[in-house]
Amino acid sequence: MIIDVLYFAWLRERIGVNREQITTSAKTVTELIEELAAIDEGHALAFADLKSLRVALDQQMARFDSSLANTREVAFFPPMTGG
Amino acid sequence: MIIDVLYFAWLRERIGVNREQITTSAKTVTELIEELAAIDEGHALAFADLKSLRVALDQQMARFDSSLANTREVAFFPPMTGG
Amino acid sequence: MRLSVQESAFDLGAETKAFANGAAGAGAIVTFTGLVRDNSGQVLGMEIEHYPGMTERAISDMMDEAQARFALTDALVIHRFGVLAPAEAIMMVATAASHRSDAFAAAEFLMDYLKSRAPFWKKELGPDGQTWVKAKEEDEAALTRW
Amino acid sequence: MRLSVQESAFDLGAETKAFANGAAGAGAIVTFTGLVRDNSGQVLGMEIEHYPGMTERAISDMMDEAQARFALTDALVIHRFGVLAPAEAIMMVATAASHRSDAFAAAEFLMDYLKSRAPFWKKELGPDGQTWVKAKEEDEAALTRW
Repeated sequence: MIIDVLYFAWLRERIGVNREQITTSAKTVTELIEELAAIDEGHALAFADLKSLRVALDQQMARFDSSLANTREVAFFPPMTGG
Repeated sequence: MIIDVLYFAWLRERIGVNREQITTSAKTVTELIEELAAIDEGHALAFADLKSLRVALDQQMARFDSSLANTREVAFFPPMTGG
Repeated sequence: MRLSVQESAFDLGAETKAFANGAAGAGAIVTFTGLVRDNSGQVLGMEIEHYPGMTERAISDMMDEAQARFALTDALVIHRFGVLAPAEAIMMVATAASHRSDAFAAAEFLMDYLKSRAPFWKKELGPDGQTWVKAKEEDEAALTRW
Repeated sequence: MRLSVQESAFDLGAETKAFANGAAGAGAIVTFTGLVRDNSGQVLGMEIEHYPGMTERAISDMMDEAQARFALTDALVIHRFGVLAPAEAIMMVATAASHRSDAFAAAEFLMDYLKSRAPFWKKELGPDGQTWVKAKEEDEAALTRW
């Protein structure tokens, strides 16, 4: 399955791109994170502290144990600071 | 002692004037109300229900048992409805 | 801090903009505006009576109290008297603070006190005559939270 | 109800006035405006990143929720992204209702959710570099009151 992975804020800066296409057989967000963290040092650093990480699946907030079935777009970012 | 007595809203309408000068020896607001209520039917009606009456002495909110010593201006009115 | 008790209409947009422009350093601005409700033609207008002198004194005291309780950098109160048409602005409050919780709390505090402790009396002008607006128990009760 | 996520500046006065003019029948209007704080030259500006698409979707959901919970007659949210100078308006919320308690509660509800659930990330541009603004625990905690 091919998934668009998006990064925002300091995750984007650590990884160096704001978007990448990943071919994966990960079933959950946690499995996808394990694959992404293995790509290179920037990815490893970005995914080092999961407590300060949030995830959205197809633009809806999700959890690390959420299933990736039928997901086309996964976004990772730090806690939001809008308003 | 001479006191300016002011009336607002429906008290003013019942009494027919917005201000009158009263010569009185009343020591408290309650004593003054007794004198005012005896003036005529309009005054009696205006002071019939003390629960819906508020009083200010020299433009500061006061109570019916407040002393009138050194007071120059007494105002009677219904509960406020500003904002 | 600015207070204006006035008969003339005010421009909500211009007042809000001027207040924000003057609030340098603040991070949060809250405004409240009270309008004459337009209940599908049942209200032809509103007449507001006030107690000149005491009105200014009472509202100034409220503004001082709001500034003491909350970390306000600025505050504004405009309140009209006289005859108003439906949908016209009766009054506005604006508060500026570093943080939103102070700006919100101060605006609500000022509104609760203006409702029940500023010497204004509203009369609704309807198709069947004029009616003095009754004070609401919930407005008096709202003061107990401060 | 209107939502705008935009890069360009907005005119707080004009937006507030237009919102009030469109709020026929309402008795109470509350606005909140968030400004870039100007801490005596320590902040040179702010850069706001967002997640196009999800931002609009998340805020629309919040506005629907606010309208369902409170008796709103209208609501407006404007939120900027991109580079902002000190004292510029970052965003505004406006709510209209018959009664002030609903207008205040809905504005605070929307602000609490915008702070922690709308995909925006702020970076402060200071004299010594750029710093991502940290989410505050109190902002996350504020959501528990709704």
